[in-house]
Amino acid sequence: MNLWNDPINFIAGWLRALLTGWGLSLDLAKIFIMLVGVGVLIVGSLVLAIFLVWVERKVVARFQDRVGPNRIGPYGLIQPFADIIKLIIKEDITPTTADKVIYNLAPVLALASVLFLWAVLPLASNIYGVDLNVAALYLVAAGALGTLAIIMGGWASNNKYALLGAFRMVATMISYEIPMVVVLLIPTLLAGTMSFRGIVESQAGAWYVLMAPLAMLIFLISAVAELGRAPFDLNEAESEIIAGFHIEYTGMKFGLFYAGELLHAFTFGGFVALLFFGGYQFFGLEKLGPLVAVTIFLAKAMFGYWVIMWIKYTMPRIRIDHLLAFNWKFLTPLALILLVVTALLHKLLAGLPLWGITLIMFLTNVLIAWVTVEILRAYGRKQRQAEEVLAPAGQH
Amino acid sequence: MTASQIVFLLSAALIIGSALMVVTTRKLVHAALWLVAALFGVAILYGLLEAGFLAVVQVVVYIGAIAILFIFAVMLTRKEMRDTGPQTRRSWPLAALLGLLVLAGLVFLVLDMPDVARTAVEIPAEVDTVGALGQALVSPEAYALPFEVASVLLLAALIGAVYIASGQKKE
Amino acid sequence: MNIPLSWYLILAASLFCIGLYGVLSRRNAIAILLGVELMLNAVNINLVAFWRYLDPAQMGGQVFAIIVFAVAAAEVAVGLALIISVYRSRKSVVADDIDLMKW
Amino acid sequence: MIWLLPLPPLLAFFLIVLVTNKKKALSHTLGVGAAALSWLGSMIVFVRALGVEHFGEHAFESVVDWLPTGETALQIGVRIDPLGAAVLFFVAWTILMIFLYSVGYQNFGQPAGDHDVKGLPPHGATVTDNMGKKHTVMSIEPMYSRFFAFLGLFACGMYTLVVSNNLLTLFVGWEIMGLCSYLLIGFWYGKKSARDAAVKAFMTTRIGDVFMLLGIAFLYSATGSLSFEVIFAEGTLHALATTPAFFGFSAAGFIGLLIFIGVVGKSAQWPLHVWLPDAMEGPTPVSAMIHAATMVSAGVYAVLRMFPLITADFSGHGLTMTMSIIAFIGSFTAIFAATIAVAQNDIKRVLAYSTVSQLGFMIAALGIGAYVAAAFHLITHAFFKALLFLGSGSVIHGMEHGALHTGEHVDPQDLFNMGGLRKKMPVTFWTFLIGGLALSGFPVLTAGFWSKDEILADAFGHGHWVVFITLAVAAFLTAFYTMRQITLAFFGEPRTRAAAHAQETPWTMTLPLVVLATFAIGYGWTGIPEHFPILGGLIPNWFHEFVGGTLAVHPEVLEFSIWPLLASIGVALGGLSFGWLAYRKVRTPRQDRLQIPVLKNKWYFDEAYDFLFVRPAAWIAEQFSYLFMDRTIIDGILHGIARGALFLGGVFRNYIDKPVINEFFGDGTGNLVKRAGAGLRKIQVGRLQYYMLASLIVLVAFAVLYYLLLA
Repeated sequence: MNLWNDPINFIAGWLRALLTGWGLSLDLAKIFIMLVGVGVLIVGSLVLAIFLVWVERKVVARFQDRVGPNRIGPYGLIQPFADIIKLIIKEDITPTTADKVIYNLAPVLALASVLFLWAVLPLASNIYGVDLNVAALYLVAAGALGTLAIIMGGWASNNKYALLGAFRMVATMISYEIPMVVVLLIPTLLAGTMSFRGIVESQAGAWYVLMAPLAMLIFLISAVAELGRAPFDLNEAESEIIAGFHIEYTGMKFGLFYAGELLHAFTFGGFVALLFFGGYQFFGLEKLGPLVAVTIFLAKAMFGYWVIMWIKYTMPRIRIDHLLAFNWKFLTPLALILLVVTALLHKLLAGLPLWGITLIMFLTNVLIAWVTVEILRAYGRKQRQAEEVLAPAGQH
Repeated sequence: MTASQIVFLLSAALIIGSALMVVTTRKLVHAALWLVAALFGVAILYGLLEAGFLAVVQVVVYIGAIAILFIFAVMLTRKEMRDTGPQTRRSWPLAALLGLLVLAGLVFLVLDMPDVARTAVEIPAEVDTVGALGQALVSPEAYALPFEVASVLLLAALIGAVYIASGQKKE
Repeated sequence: MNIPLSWYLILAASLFCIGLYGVLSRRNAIAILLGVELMLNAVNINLVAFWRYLDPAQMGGQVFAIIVFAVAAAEVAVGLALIISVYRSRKSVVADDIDLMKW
Repeated sequence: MIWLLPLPPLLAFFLIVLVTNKKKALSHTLGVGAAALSWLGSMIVFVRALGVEHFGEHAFESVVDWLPTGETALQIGVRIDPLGAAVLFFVAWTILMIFLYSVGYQNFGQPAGDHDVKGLPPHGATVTDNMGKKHTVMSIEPMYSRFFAFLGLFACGMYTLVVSNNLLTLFVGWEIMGLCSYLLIGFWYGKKSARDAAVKAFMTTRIGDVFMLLGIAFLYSATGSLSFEVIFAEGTLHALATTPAFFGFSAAGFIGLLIFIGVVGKSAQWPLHVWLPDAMEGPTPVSAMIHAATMVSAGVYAVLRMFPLITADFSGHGLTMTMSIIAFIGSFTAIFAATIAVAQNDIKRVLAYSTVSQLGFMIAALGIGAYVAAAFHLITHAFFKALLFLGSGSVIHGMEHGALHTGEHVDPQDLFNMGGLRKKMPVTFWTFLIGGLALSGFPVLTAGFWSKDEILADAFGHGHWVVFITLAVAAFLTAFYTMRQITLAFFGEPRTRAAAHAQETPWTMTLPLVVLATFAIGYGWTGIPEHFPILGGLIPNWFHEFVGGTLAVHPEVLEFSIWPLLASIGVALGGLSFGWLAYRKVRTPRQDRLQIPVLKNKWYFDEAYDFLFVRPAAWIAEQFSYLFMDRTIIDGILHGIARGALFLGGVFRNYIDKPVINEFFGDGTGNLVKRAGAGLRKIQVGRLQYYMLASLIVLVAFAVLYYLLLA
C-alpha cells in the first residue's frame, strides 16, 4: 500500500492514524474519513464543472467558427471564474407568488441528483465512492431525482412558461428513461453484474461497444434526451417558452441548474465510457497506476462529453410529437429487440472464444441496423408518397 | 446506540414526520412532495435492511414515476394554484381516533409476538441477494407465475389508464 | 445490524395508521390516494423486515415487495386516470362529491 | 413437456380471435399448425412412454402448487400413464385430421358467397368461367376463422382433460369442451334449429355436470385431494370403500355414481342422450369432433379414470350397485340407440345414434369390470367413428356440390336422395366402407371386431348373460344399419340428379379419411387376445399389457372361449348380409319396411320428455294450480271467507280498526318504518370514506370484543 498504487487507502490509512493519534475513537475516525471522502468528491466534481464551463464555451465557439473566451487568462481559462462572480453578484430574485421553499430547494436538488451519480463512478480500479451491486439501477434512480427537481422548479416558479417547460422536460425524461433502462440491461447482461466496477472489469477483453454498438448509440441518444440538450431541448425552447423551467431563476440558483446540466452531460459521457468503452481501461495502460487510470477515464468521459456537445451544436431542435414518437415508435422497440437478441446470443455463444462472440455480436448489430434503416427508408418513401398525393408535384 | 440505530432513528423520524405532513398539509403539491420524502426515507430503511435492489427500485418507481404522476394529477385537476377551502372532512377527529385505535391494536400485537426483539443474523459476504432475487423472480419453482401475473396486471392497468384518461375521441 | 425487529414493525404500524388517517380524513381524492401509498409502503417495510430477520435465504419477502410495487403502480395509474376523468365531467376532485352510486 | 400439449391450440384460439380473424389463410395455418404441434408433442410423449418398462408404475407426472391453502396447497399437474398415453395417441391423430379436414369442408379457396351471411351455412357463389358461362359453385364459410378458433379451444380442452393428473383440471377441460360444443353446435346460429340444439346440448350436459361437480366436491371433502395418485392409493380406496354413504352405497360407490351421472350427460347415455342427435346441426367436423374424438370419449375416459374408485368395493363376483347401474344403462343404451338408428334417413343421424349405441357398449363393459376391453373399444371406435363422420361429411359435401351444380333443391343429407355414389366418390366410398365394416365388427380384418369381441368375451366369460345377449343383439343391429346406410348411399343407381353430379372432395378432406382408415384397420391388431385361434400369439397382445398396467392390479387375461367369438362373427356377418339383402332394391322411403313410427321417432323420447316434464309442468301450472287450486278451491274458500269476513270486517272496522289499528299501529308502524328508512338511507351516502369509516369502526369493535371475550 503506497501512494502510487493505492492512493485512497494510503491517504485514508494515514488520516486514520493521525485522527486516532489525536484521541478520536476508531468509529468516529471512520465516519470522519468518509465525510472527507465525500467532500473531496463533491468539491472535485464542482471544480470540474467550472472547467466544463470553459470547455463548453470554447468548443461551441469552435463549432460556430468563433474563437471563444480568450482574454482572461491563458486561452481564456479564467473566464468561468468571471462568470461565477457575475452570477454571484447578480440580484437573487424570488418571485412573490412563488412557493419559496420548493423554489429554493429545486436547484439544489438538481445539482445533487448529478452529484449522487459520482458516488458510483469508478474512476480507477481502487478509486471509487462505493461499489454498489445495483449501480446500473442507481443511475436511473438518480435520474428520477433530477426529474423531481425540474418539476419542483417549474411548479414553484408560478409561471406558466416554467410549468410548460417542466412538463415538457418531464415527459421527455420519463419517456426516454425506458429505452435507457432497457439498454442499460445489455452491458449488465454481458457482464453478469450491475456493479459498474464489475462491468468495467469484464470489458478487459473487448469493449462492449464492439459487442453492442447499437446499444451504445441508443444509450447516447436517450442520455442526450435525459439531459434535455439539443436536439431534445424543448424544455427551454427560447422561441416558444422563453427559457423553460428556469425562467424565473437568477444568479447562483440559475448557476446551480447550469452547472448541474454541464456536469450531468459530462457524467453521462463518463457512463458511456464506462458501460461501452471499457471505463478506466486502455490496453493495459491503466496498470501503470491509479492516477493514470483516472486520467484515462476522464479523457474518455471528455470524449463522450464532446460527442454530446457535437450533437447539441449541430442538430436543430425537433418537434414535441416527433420527439415522443421517436422514442415510443423507434427507440423503445429497437432497444427491446436488441435486448432480446443480445440475451439469446449471449446464451447461445457461451462456449465460443471471446473474439468469436464479439464478431458475431457485432455482425448481428450491423444486420439489425441495416434492417432498421431499410424499414425507415420504406416508411419515409411512403410518407413522401402520401404527401405527394396531398400536394401533387409541380404545385410548389 | 450504534451507527445503524442512529440511521434508523433518523430515517424513522423523517418517515413519520413526512407522513404526518402528507396527511395534514393543506397544499396538495406539498403533500405529494412530502410523500416523496417519506418514500425516500423508506428507501433508506431498505438500504439498512440490506435490500439494496429494493431501495433503488423504490426510488425509481415511487419517486421517479408514482410521485411525478401524482404531481401531474394535482396540477391537472387544479384550476388555480392555491388550494382553497378545508382539506379535511368534518369527521377527521373520528378518523384520528380510529387511526390511533388501530395503531394501539397493532402495537399490542407486535409486542405480543414471540421473540420480537430479535436482531438480524449477518448475511454471509458471499451470498448475492440481488442474484438470488433475480433467480427467485424468474424461476418456475419460485415466483415466476406471480411475477408474470403482476406484469400482466401492469399492462392491463396501463391500457386501462390510457383509455380512461384519454376521454372521448372527437370524430 | 443490532436493531430489534420490533422497531421496524412499530414504525410500519405507525406509517400504516397515518396513511389510514389520511385516507379517512382527506377530502381530495388524490390525497386519499397519497394515503393509500403510505399504507402500501408500511406493508412493504414489514415484508422486507421479515425477510431480513426471519430467513434471508427465502426471497419471498422481497418478491412480494416487488409485487406490491407493481400493484401500487397499477393502482396509481388507474386511480389517477379515474380522478382526472371524473374531474373532466364533474369539475371536482372532492371524494364526497363523487357519490353517483348512492341509493 | 406434457404441460405444453394443450397450449398450442389455446394460443391459436387467442391469436385467431384477437389478431388474425380477418385473414382466413393465416387463421387456418395457425389452427392446423397448432394442432400439428400438439400432435407432434403427443407422439413424442407416446413414443417415450412406450420405451418405459412397467410404465404403469412409472407414469410421467409433474405437479405444481396452484393455490396455497394454509399449510397445504391445492396441487395441479399433469400425468401420463398408459391409459393417458393410449388416449393421447388417438386424440392427437383425430384432432389433427379433423383440423385438416375442416380446411376442405369449409370450402377454403372458394369465392365468397353471393348472399352468404354470418351465422348461416354458405349458399354458394356464382362464378363466370372463361367461356362466359355462369356456374354456381360452393362458397367459403363466412366465419371461417372463427371456426378454427373454436376448434382450437376445443382441442385445448381435450388435451387438458387427457393430461390432467387430478379431477379439477379434468373438470376444467370438460367444461371448456362443454362451452365449445355449445359454440360449435350453434355455429350457424342463424338457423333456429341450430340455436335450439346448442341450448339443448348445453342444458342437458349441464344436468350431468352438476352431479359430477357434486361428486368431485364429495370426493374432496372425503379425501382432501383430487389428485389421481392420492385418490387411487390403496389406503384411500379402502377407506372410501368401507365408508357407508347414502342409500346403501359406499362412499366410493356413491362418488362413482355421481361422476357417472356427469358422464351420462357428456357421453349421451340414456336417459340424457337426447342432445346428441340434435347436435348434428353443427358443421360436420364438429360432429366428428364431438362424437368421436373428444366430448363423448371424454365421458368414457372419465369413467375409465375413475374405474379404481368405482370398483373399490368390488370383490370380483357380484356387481356392486353402482356397477350394476352402469352396466344396465350402458347395455340399455346400446340396444335402444341401435334400434333407433335402423330407421333414420339422415346420414349423420344414423351415425349419431350409432355413436350413442357404441358408447353404451363401452359403458356396459366398464359396468361389468372389463376395463381393458372398454379402453380398447374407446380407441378403435374413436378412429372408425371419426372416419365415418368425416366420410359422411365428404358425402354431404359431394352432394352439395351436385345440388349446386344442378340447381336442384334436395336435402344433401337424406340417404334416399343418394345412391350410386360409389363411382362418383371412390376414395370416400372405400374409406367409408372400411369404417362401416369396422363399426359392424367385420371379422378379423377390422379393428371394431377385435374390440367388440373382447367386450362380448368379457361379458360371456364372467357370466353376465343379460349384458352379453343385449350387446350381441345390439351388435347385430349395428351391422344391419351400417350396411343399410352404405347400400343406400353408395350402391345402386343415383336417386336424384344431385347424386348423379356429386363430385369427389379435395385432398384436404380425403387425406384424413385415408389416414383414419388405416387406423380403423390397423389399430385392432394391437389387441388380439393371446389365446385366439391361429392369429393369437402372432402379435403380442400389446394393448392389454400396456393399458392394463394403469391399474394397480393387472387385469387377468380371460380364458378363450369359442362361443362369444362365434357370436360376434355371426352377428356381424349376419347383420351385414341382412342389411345388404334388405336394402339392395329399396328406392324410396316407402319401400323401407323398417320405417316404423316408434323407431323413426326415436322411441318418442323427445315427445316423452315433452310429455313427462314440459307439458306436465305447463299443465300443472295452467289446470291444476291456476284453474283448480286458484280459481275453484282457493277462490271458493276465499269467497266464502270473504262474505264472513265482510261482516266481521264491518264490526272490526268500526270498533277496532279505525280507533286502534289505524291510529296506533297502522300509521304508527308506517311512520316508524318510513322514518327508519329515511334514517337508514343516510347510511348509503355513496361516499367512499364514509363506508371505510363505518367498516373500520366495525372492525375495531370486533377486535376489541374479541380481545375482551377471548384473550
